[in-house]
Amino acid sequence: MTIKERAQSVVDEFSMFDDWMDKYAYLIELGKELPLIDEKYKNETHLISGCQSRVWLHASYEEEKVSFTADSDAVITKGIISLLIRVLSDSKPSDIVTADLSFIDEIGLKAHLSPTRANGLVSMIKQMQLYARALHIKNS
Amino acid sequence: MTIKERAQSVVDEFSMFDDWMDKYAYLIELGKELPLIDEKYKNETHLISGCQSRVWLHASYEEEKVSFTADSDAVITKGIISLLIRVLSDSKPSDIVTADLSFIDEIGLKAHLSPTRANGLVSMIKQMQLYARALHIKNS
Amino acid sequence: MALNIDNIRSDFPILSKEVYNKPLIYFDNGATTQKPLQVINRISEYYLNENSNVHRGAHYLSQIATDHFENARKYVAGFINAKSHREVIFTKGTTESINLVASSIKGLIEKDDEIIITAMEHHSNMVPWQQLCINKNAKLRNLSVAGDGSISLSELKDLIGPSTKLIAIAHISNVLGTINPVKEIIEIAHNNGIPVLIDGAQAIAHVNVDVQDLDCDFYAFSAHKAYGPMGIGVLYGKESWLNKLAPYQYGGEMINTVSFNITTFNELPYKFEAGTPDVAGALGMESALRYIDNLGIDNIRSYEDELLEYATNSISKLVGVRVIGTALEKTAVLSFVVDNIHPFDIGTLMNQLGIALRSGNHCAQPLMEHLKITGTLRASFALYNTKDEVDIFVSALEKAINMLS
Amino acid sequence: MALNIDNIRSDFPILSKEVYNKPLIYFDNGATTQKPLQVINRISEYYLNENSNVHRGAHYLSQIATDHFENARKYVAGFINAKSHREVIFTKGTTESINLVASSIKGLIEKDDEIIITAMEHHSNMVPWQQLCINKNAKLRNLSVAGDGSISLSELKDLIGPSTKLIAIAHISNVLGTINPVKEIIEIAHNNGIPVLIDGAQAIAHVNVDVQDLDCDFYAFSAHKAYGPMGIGVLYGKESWLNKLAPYQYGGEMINTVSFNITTFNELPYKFEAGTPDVAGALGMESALRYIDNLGIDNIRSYEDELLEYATNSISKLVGVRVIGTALEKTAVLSFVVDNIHPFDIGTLMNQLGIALRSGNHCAQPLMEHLKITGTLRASFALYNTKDEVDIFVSALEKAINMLS
Ligand SMILES: Cc1ncc(COP(=O)(O)O)c(C=O)c1O
Ligand SMILES: Cc1ncc(COP(=O)(O)O)c(C=O)c1O
Repeated sequence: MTIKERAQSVVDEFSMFDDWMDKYAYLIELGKELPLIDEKYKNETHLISGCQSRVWLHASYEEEKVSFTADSDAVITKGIISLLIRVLSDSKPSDIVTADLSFIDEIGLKAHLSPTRANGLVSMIKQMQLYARALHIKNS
Repeated sequence: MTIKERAQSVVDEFSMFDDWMDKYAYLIELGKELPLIDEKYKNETHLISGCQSRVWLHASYEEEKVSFTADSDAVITKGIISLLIRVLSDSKPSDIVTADLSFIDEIGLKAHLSPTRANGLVSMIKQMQLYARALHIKNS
Repeated sequence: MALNIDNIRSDFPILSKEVYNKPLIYFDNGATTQKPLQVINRISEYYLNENSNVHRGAHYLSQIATDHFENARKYVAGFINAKSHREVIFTKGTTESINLVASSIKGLIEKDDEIIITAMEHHSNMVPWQQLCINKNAKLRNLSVAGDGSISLSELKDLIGPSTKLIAIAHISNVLGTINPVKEIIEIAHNNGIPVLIDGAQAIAHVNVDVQDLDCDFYAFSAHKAYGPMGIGVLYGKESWLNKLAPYQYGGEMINTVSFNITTFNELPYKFEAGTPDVAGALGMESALRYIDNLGIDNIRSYEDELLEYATNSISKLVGVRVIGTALEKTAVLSFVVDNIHPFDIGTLMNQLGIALRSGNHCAQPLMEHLKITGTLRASFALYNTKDEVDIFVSALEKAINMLS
Repeated sequence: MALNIDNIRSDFPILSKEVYNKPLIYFDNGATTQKPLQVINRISEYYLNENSNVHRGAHYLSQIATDHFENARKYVAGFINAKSHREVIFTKGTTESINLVASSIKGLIEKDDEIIITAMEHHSNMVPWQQLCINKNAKLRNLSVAGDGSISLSELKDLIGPSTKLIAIAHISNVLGTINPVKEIIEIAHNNGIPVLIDGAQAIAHVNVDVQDLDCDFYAFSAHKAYGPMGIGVLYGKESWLNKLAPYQYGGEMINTVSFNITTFNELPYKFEAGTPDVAGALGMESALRYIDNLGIDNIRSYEDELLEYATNSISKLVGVRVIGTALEKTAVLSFVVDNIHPFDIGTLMNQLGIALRSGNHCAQPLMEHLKITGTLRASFALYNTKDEVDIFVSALEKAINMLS
C-alpha cells in the first residue's frame, strides 16, 4: 500500500465514529498496537521536543525503506503516533518527505488537539521527515 | 477684604459671562494687570516646575503679610496667576496656607484647563503656599 | 452575605457557551478569568466616547481620559489599601511587574548577595531572580516546600543571613493553592532589614489584599486574573523603595527634561511608566475591581472555599486520584494526579467533555521536580463556578479515568 | 481610488461628539488615533466568546484564542511584509519596542562605541540610547536637522565611523512631519555593516511600510496610533538579529526549560514575550490593520497629503503664522507657531472652540532646543479628517490669534 492508500484507510476507519469520545477510545486502542521502541532508545537523543508529553522516536533503514518505532508516556499521544507510523513507516524516504498529510485534518485530529498538542503533532511529523531525509542521505 | 471675600468677588465677576470665550477674553485682560515680577527674579530659582508654560513667582513679606508678583510667557496663564494673586496676595501666611480655594472649581477654571494646565495650577498654588509657609517661619 | 450566583453568571455571557455540544465548564481561572459585561462595556465605552492620549494633552478628550486614567489608579490604590496612588505603577501584568523590580534593583545587588525564593514559584517569580543572580554573581536561595504544599518559617529563618537582599514569594501558589503566611514572612524579613516582593497573581481575585497591613515592599498582580482585561497589571511598591530604584524604561511621561547629554526623570508613579499607557486597560481593571468590591472579597473567599472543599471531597472519592497541595491554608486551586495516567490524556478527554482544565507543569517546572511529578491537572475556581459544575466535572473525570485505565 | 469619507466617519462614532457645544474636530491623531467600530467590536467579541490564556492551554477556548492570536501575528507580519511571523514581537508599544532593543543589545555595545540618532527623535527613540551610552561609556552622536526639517545624507556619512554600532531614526517625525529617507539611510548603514532601527510610530498608519524593501533591522510601532487599541505594539526584527540579542524579560511562554540553576529559552518570537500576552490587543490590532488594508494605504496617503497641503496653504495665509517643518517629503503632521503668542494660549482657546490640537514640545525637547523654539502647535491628520474640518480649524485659529494679539 502507498502512503496515500494507508492514509485513506485511516480516514475511512475514523469516519465510522460520530462521537469524538469514540474516536478517542479508538486512539487509545491504537496506542496499544504501537510498534514499541527498544528500551535502549528511550533516551534524550530520541526525545521529540515540542510535545508536552514525552515522545521517543526511532527510525531504521532497510531495503531503501524507513521504519519507525516509538513510545510515549501518554496513551492518546501513543495512539496518534501509531497512526503516523502506520501511514508513514515502511516507506521510501522521498515518499515520507513529500507525503500528503491532509488525513490529519480530515479525521479532525488537528482541530481536536490542544495547541500544545497540535504543536507536538507538527514536531512528530517534522522529526519523522528529518529522520527520513537523514537516513536517505546517509545511505545513498 | 479677606481671602474668602476676594474669592467671592472673582466668582461674581466670572458669573457674568455665559460663554467661556468671553471668560478667556477676560482672563487675557486680567493677565495684563498682573503685578509684574522684577526682571531680576525671572530666573531658574523663581520658575515653577510642572507648568508647561513658564511661570516665575516671587514672594515678599512685609507687616506680617505675604505679597506675590509673577510673570509667564503665556497670556492666559498670566490671567490665571493674576487671579490667584488677587485672591491670595497681601494676606497672612497662615491664611494663605489654609485658604479655601474652591473658587477655582466654581468659576470652572480647573475643568476648563488641560490636565497639564490643571497640574500647572496645582503647582502654582502649592508654590504660593510653600512661600507663605517659608516666609512665616523665617520671620517668626 | 451569600452571593447570587445566577445573577453573577448572567454578567458573564461566555459561561453559557457550548463546547463540542456540551455546556462549557470553565475551570481554568488560574490561567485567566472570564470578564463580566461591566468590564467589556467599560472598554467599549472608553473607545466610543473618551479615547485620547493622556497627560500631555491640551484638549477636552485628553483631560477626560487623563482624569479617568488617574482615577483608575486611585481606585486600584484603594483596592489594595496603598498609602498613596503614587505607589501604583501600571505594567503589562505580574510578569512585567516582577521584571521591572528585578531590572531596577540591579544596582543594589552585588556579588555574593543572596535572594530567597521558594520552590513553589511560578517561572515569572523565579527566572528574573535567577538571571539577576547569574548576572551579578549573586546567589539564589530556595525555600523548600513540604509534601502538603506548605513552607516552613523556621527554615526561612535559617536561610536568611547577612547577605540576604530580597525575598520574593507567591501570596498564593498557582499549582498548590497554598496561601503562604506572607504577613509573618514579611515580619521576619523586616526584622532582618530585608525587603519582600509578593507575587499576588493568584491572590488578587481570591483573598483580601491589604498592602499596608501586610507591610510588603512590593506587590505584583495582573488584571486578567481578576476579571479584568489582558495586557495590564500593577506593581505596587512602597514610595521609599520606588524612589530608591533606578528608572526602568525611557520615553514619554517618565521624562521630566531632556537635553542631548542628560535626562531628568519624572516623579512617582510616572518615573516607571514609559510610553503611552493602556488607558482602556486601566479603566477595564478599575471596573473589574469594582465588580469584586461590589460583591465583597470576603464573600467571594468563603464561597470559593466552600467550592474547593466540595470539589476536593468529591474527587478524593475516585480511585487513583491524588490531590497535590493539601495545606491547611488554601484556596481556589485544585491540582491532582491520577495514578498511572498521564495528565494530558485526562485533559484531552475532559476537554472533549466541555471541561476546561489545565494540565502540565503550570510554569512551575522546579516545583514539579521538587515534588517528583511530571505535571498535574488543575481545576481552578472563580466566583461564577458552581457545585453543579463540580458534579459534572467529577463524573466526567470518572469517565475519563475509566477510558484510560 | 478616492476614499468615501462619509462612510469612514460613520465607523468612528466619537467623531460625532460635541465638545463645549461645538462639534469635535479631532486633530490630535499623532498622539493617538480614534478607533473604528470594527476594532472596538473585535475586542468585545473576543471577551464575549473566545477569552482564554494562550499557548499552554489544553482546552477548546485556549486553542481558539491561541489560533486567533497567532493569526493576528501573521497578519501583522503580512502588513509590514516581514519574511516570517517569527520576526513579529508583540510589545506594549513603540516605546517598549525600542527599550527592548536597547536592553537586549546591551551586551554588544562597548566603551567608545557610537550610536547615531537625529535631532528630531521623540524622547522614546532618544533617551533609551542616551542612557545605554551613559551606562556603557559609549557615545551618542547626533545627526542635525536643517531649518526645513530635513536631514542630510552626506552629514550622516561623515558621522558614520568604525565605532558606529547602531543608527536609530524616526521614519516620520512626530513634530515636523518629515518623511526621512530611511531606505537610503539603511543602504548607507549596511554598506558600513551597521544595523538600523526605525521608529515607525508616526509612519505605520500613513505610508506603506515594507520592512523587506527597506531592509531595516528593527522597526517599532504602536497599534494605538494606527486605529488600534492602546497597550499593544510591535517590534519587528530580522530573525538573524533577534537571535543575536539576549532575552528581554523572563517568565511564561519565553521559557523552554527551567531548573533551579539554569533556564533555556524558547525560540522566536516567544523568546521576547514574557508573561501572558494581550490577546485582545493583538486581535484589535489585526482589525485595525485590516481596516487600513481595506481602504488601501496608498489611497490613505494621497488623501492625507491633499489634506495636509490644503491645511498648510490655508494657515499660511494668516498673519504671524509660521509652519515648522517644510521638508519636501512630508505627511499628516502640521506644526506651527504664531509670532509673539505662546502655543498654550492658542491651544487653550482652540480647545474651547472644539478643536483638539496638541501644543508643547511633543516629547522632543532636544528638537525644540535645536530649532530654538519653546514649543509648537500641532495639527495631525488621520483618514477621517476633512477639508471642512480644516476650514473650521483655520477660522478658529484666526479668532484665537485676534483675541491674543
Ligand atoms: C515618533 C514617535 N516615536 C515614539 C513614540 C512613542 O509611542 P508610544 O507612546 O505609543 O510608545 C511616539 C508617540 O508619541 C512618536 O510620535
Ligand atoms: C503565581 C503566578 N505568578 C505569576 C504569573 C504570571 O502572570 P502574567 O502571565 O499575567 O504576567 C502567574 C500566572 O500564570 C501566576 O499564577
